[in-house]
Amino acid sequence: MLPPPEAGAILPAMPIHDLSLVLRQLRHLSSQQFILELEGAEIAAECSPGQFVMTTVGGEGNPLLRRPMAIHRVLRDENGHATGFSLLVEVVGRGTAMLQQRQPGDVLNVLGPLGTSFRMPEPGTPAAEHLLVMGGVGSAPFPLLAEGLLREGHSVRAFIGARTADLLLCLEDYEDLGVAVEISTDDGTRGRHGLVTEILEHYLKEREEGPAVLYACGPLPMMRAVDAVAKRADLPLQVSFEAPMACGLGACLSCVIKLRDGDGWSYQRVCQEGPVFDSREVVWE
Amino acid sequence: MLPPPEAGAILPAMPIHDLSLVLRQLRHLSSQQFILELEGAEIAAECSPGQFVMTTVGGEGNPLLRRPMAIHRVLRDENGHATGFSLLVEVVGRGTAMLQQRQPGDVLNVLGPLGTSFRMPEPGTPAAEHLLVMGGVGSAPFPLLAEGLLREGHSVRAFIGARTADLLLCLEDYEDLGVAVEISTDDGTRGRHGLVTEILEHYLKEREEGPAVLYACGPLPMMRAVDAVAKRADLPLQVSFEAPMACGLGACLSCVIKLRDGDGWSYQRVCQEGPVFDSREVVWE
Amino acid sequence: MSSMSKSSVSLAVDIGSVRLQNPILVASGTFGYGAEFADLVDLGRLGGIVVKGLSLHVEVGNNPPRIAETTSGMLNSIGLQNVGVEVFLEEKLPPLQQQGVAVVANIWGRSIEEYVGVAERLDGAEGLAALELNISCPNIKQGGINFGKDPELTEKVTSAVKAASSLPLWVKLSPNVTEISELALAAEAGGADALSVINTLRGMTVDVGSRRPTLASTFGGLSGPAIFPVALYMVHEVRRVTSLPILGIGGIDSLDRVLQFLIVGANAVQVGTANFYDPTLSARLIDELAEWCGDAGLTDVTELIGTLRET
Amino acid sequence: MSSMSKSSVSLAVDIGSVRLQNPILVASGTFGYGAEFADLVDLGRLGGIVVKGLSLHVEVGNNPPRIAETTSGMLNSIGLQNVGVEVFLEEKLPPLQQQGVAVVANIWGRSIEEYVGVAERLDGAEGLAALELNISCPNIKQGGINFGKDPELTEKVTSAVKAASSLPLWVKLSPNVTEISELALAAEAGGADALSVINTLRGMTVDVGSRRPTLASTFGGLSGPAIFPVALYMVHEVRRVTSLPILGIGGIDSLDRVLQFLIVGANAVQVGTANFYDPTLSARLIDELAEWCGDAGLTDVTELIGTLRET
Ligand SMILES: Cc1cc2nc3c(=O)[nH]c(=O)nc-3n(C[C@H](O)[C@H](O)[C@H](O)COP(=O)(O)OP(=O)(O)OC[C@H]3O[C@@H](n4cnc5c(N)ncnc54)[C@H](O)[C@@H]3O)c2cc1C
Ligand SMILES: Cc1cc2nc3c(=O)[nH]c(=O)nc-3n(C[C@H](O)[C@H](O)[C@H](O)COP(=O)(O)OP(=O)(O)OC[C@H]3O[C@@H](n4cnc5c(N)ncnc54)[C@H](O)[C@@H]3O)c2cc1C
Ligand SMILES: Cc1cc2nc3c(=O)[nH]c(=O)nc-3n(C[C@H](O)[C@H](O)[C@H](O)COP(=O)(O)O)c2cc1C
Ligand SMILES: Cc1cc2nc3c(=O)[nH]c(=O)nc-3n(C[C@H](O)[C@H](O)[C@H](O)COP(=O)(O)O)c2cc1C
Ligand code: FES
Ligand code: FES
Repeated sequence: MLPPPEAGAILPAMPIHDLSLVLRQLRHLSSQQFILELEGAEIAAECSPGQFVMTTVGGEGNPLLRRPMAIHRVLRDENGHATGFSLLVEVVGRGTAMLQQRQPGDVLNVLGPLGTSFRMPEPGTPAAEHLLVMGGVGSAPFPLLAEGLLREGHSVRAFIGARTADLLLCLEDYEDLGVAVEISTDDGTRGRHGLVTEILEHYLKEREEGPAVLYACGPLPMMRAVDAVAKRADLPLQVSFEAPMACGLGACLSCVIKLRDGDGWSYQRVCQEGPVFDSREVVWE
Repeated sequence: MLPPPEAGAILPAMPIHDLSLVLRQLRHLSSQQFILELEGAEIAAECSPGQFVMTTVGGEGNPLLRRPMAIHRVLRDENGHATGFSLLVEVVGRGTAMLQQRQPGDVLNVLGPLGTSFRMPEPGTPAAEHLLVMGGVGSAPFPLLAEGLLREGHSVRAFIGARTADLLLCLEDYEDLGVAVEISTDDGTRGRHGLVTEILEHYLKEREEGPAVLYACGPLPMMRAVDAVAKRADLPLQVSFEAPMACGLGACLSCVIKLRDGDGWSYQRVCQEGPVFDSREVVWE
Repeated sequence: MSSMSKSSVSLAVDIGSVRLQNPILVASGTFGYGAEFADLVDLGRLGGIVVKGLSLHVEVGNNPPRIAETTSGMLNSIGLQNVGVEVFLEEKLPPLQQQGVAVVANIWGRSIEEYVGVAERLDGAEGLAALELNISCPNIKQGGINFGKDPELTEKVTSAVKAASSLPLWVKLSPNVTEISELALAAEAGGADALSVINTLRGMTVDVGSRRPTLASTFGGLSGPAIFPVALYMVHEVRRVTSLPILGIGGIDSLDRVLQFLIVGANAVQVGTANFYDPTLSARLIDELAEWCGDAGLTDVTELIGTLRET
Repeated sequence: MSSMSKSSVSLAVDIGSVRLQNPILVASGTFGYGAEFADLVDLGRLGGIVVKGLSLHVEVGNNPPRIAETTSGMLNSIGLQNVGVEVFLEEKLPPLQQQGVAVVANIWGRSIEEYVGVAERLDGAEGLAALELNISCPNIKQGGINFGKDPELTEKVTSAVKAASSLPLWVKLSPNVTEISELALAAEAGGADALSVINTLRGMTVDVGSRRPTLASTFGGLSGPAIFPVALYMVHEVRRVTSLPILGIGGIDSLDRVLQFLIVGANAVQVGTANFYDPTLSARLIDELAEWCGDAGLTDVTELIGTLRET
């Protein structure tokens, strides 16, 4: 079992870099989803699963602010050295639409690695099943987490939800890694017809006894539902949050969510105390 | 001789188009000067020498305003049909620097043709020598004028000034057209060491008697000096002006210069009553 | 997608007694006298054209340079150059009348008498839908205080013009004030039939090379996309205190911003600076608005006005 | 090109009795308590750090969403969330003191008593260079009137804080007023040692999909490059009426804008919103300023201040 993280505890973080990074490749996954592969060995070598970057999207100061994006995978050369990293992006507005227009060779200004990471089991912790639950582009941080968990010898299973089969993300990543995958789609075009929480609950009922750890990232209603499942099953859950961000550095206080604080609550920063939180610390409203 | 144009007279203009035009080619002439070749048959077919366009420079509404650029040449296919036109641009600030970064295939929004044109001699006017005097990027509108004058059987001579030999513009154009060229550079690296007005004056002294018409475009001090020369030689002069412009359409009243008006003067729009003015109408201050 | 065809959506709005065929107008000083855009825009389709500010006599205007570009905006200090009300009536108005578009005469003066003079001269002119009072002008009779900054002066000039003309009177408020709602109420007390919100924000820039103001007249009015959030806020403030029709103005560059103005409570909008860099925008907005309303299941654009959900 | 090496240019400026090693500070609320930028910026090189606005007690702040992007700007309604003056003194100030950078404590309150309370608590704190009074706050004891909109309240809160603290007092003016010069004079009358010009412009935006304000608290403060021309104008206005030192704030995104502020008469500047999207800008500006001065043949940056050529 994970030791319960202190609310607001900041892990001893690697230094933050502000780099001009060359875009190596842009791969379109669907009309709305794509993967950006960036240079940036420093960020790649020092980041941990769950961390994010703030990136410009192109366009001469318009939009003004950088966009937060989870680190999706670390890119390595033949010798296994980290040489860059990828982002998995869904177009939801102007900035992400501009990112989609970038060309290999374009330069993005990238700040990172930022925020807290998923807390990995302490070395020597008894083996547990690690269940990654993701909806939509919430999939982005999980391949890196799966890789880390597998490297430490843990068993990993991914629960992936999407609106429709074409929008299912990261299937290739999990195939590469040899991670078992459970799928649901809202329209039944692939896997179970329904919500990702339903396949999760179903799995939890059927599985053998034994320790398990949950991780979730996706739309708020989905994360709320996973929290309820985790509480019913009395399993620890780490959730990765999103919020509008101006700085990503903890300075502007724009990205807050409510966390338990003593008998009450306080606003804590998703970019600094998060984006990964212990679900029991979150005030789910 | 040209009939003296009425002050503020607007020639019966061709309709103005607002077009999204594909950039065919960008040719760098020096580190600071380049030629843009654009699609745009409508504008190419209907424009007259001296007219200009207002063009976006790329960059998602930043800068906000379009930039005025003289039409440099009309591009024609094998059959002589106008298929596009070129602009001759010098980098002086942010917008022109952004234009310099454009790539073939990029799209610019272009409004035109705009403004008054150089007034061509009435058909049947006795032959005169047409002397085109240009400094720096003020060269831009003259190849089109030279072409028009030659087509009507007039004799044309170009007086070209620049800071240094590398920045001399349009020499190729005049070679193609078979126009005689007189050159001056501020640093003496080519042609006469000195100002373009000096070679003009020298030429006017040496030439045989007979009608001549002057045209000038360039920095204000140069145009003022050409005006003085024209007045001394009692020759008609048409000048093409520049001014900061927001609309290019005559609506914003930002681009005014002082023109004689009765006994006094009034502000007239460079984009509408100009950019080409009879130098005798201009209040030179 | 769309259940409603755009032609079945009614875009007409009433600004007091003035019915406009749609809520997309063009703002004073940014569309000349209309003719300048005739090649590009079917003038007869616009909700209305507010012409460049008119004064009693020809006005020469400020020295150039008169504009400076700023980030997502521009400064202007045209100095209200215009042909004067006589030339307007003789030369500029007749071609517009033929287009059948609602023409609004923006007027200004340096004293209440001058305002009244223009208004009287325009009274009864055929084809004028309304007067719009530009009160962002210094009153030379009262130490140069800006009419639009002082509630008392605002009320006075409004009621004087109201008395001098039978045309509906729109008063255009300046944003350079502590409480725009006070000025709105003053204009209402003076008899305004509608409020145009906002005129430009005061600003300046400097040319570092010469260490001179970029504008010959040092200061200018800031307009363009940069000022939109301020304009929207001011429309909201004015809507809180009055039920007069409001014309939302400031930084419109897209349908989204038109919709924001209407939702906050503007009854119509005026497109300004965008006419310079995107001259066909106003016409496109009319189509886009009809389509959006259709897609949203509205049969009448007025169903949208003032529907802001606040908690 | 450069006749002067940049190291021979003096960048130091005096803000009253406070000597700053250079005129590039970072603005309150945009740089946290400094530590947030320690990986990216050598804090010890900055002209000064103005920390996030401090209140007597911990402040929870407004509901999210707290920011909205606008064209070349952003709206914020953080609601002045902060750790409170005690935690600041215990946890946030000590690491900054070690950096040897001038720390300015931005303070606010909901009543004059609260302002005085914070000021007293900070009095004598080691490593504080000055207090900066954020007066863009509603006075709950006086019907919610904003301190910064009323000259009388501005003077009162200034003189009360001045009496309560031995630290130099900078008063930060709100731009949402009819005549900023009146507020500047009121702050001067209250004993201000310097004026920070400007805080954010009031604005709002609407999410058309939900028809709700984008910000949970409806309104917010507009900042960023969009507001620069307004800020520069206001510095010019304030400089006309007072010889107090001025800190120019608003829309700085480049050296050119720093120079414009100094030329118009600001003695130093504060970089705000740009810290969010270009976190190393402040440090780069120091180098660029030194280089520019060298190239321009200046040995001292103060030779530039207030050198606007007006005609
Ligand atoms: C820590 C973190 C990691 C993220 N990782 C990824 C990722 O790996 N891949 C990915 O595609 N997206 C990710 N996001 C979300 C991404 O940042 C937003 O989708 C993006 O900023 C939207 O920019 P836009 O200009 O396209 O949309 P806008 O035009 O700015 O807004 C469009 C819509 O998206 C909403 N929105 C804007 N910003 C955010 C935000 N930060 N979080 C949630 N909703 C927002 C707006 O409210 C609006 O409804 C992450 C967000 C955070 C905070
Ligand atoms: C009718 C007309 C025809 C023109 N034709 C050409 C042409 O064929 N080729 C060409 O290279 N340039 C031409 N110009 C000038 C060109 O429009 C400007 O150089 C350009 O707009 C500058 O944009 P920028 O963003 O690079 O400079 P900015 O950053 O906007 O300004 C840089 C400097 O240029 C000055 N400037 C800006 N706009 C103008 C302007 N419109 N006229 C004069 N100075 C200005 C500014 O005051 C400033 O000092 C023409 C201008 C006009 C009015
Ligand atoms: C160049 C220019 C000239 C203007 N002239 C006038 C005018 O004569 N009378 C007036 O009331 N407003 C005038 N305005 C203000 C506009 O009508 C409008 O209120 C303002 O520009 C804000 O809208 P925008 O941001 O869409 O431009 C002018 C604006 C500009 C940019
Ligand atoms: C997110 C945010 C928080 C701010 N918090 C404060 C504050 O606590 N106290 C204050 O006086 N000003 C605050 N400001 C205003 C800035 O200090 C500055 O005056 C304003 O943003 C204008 O400068 P800019 O355009 O460079 O950002 C804040 C601004 C932003 C954007
Ligand atoms: S994004 Fe600025 S504090 Fe989190
Ligand atoms: S540029 Fe607008 S009137 Fe000439």
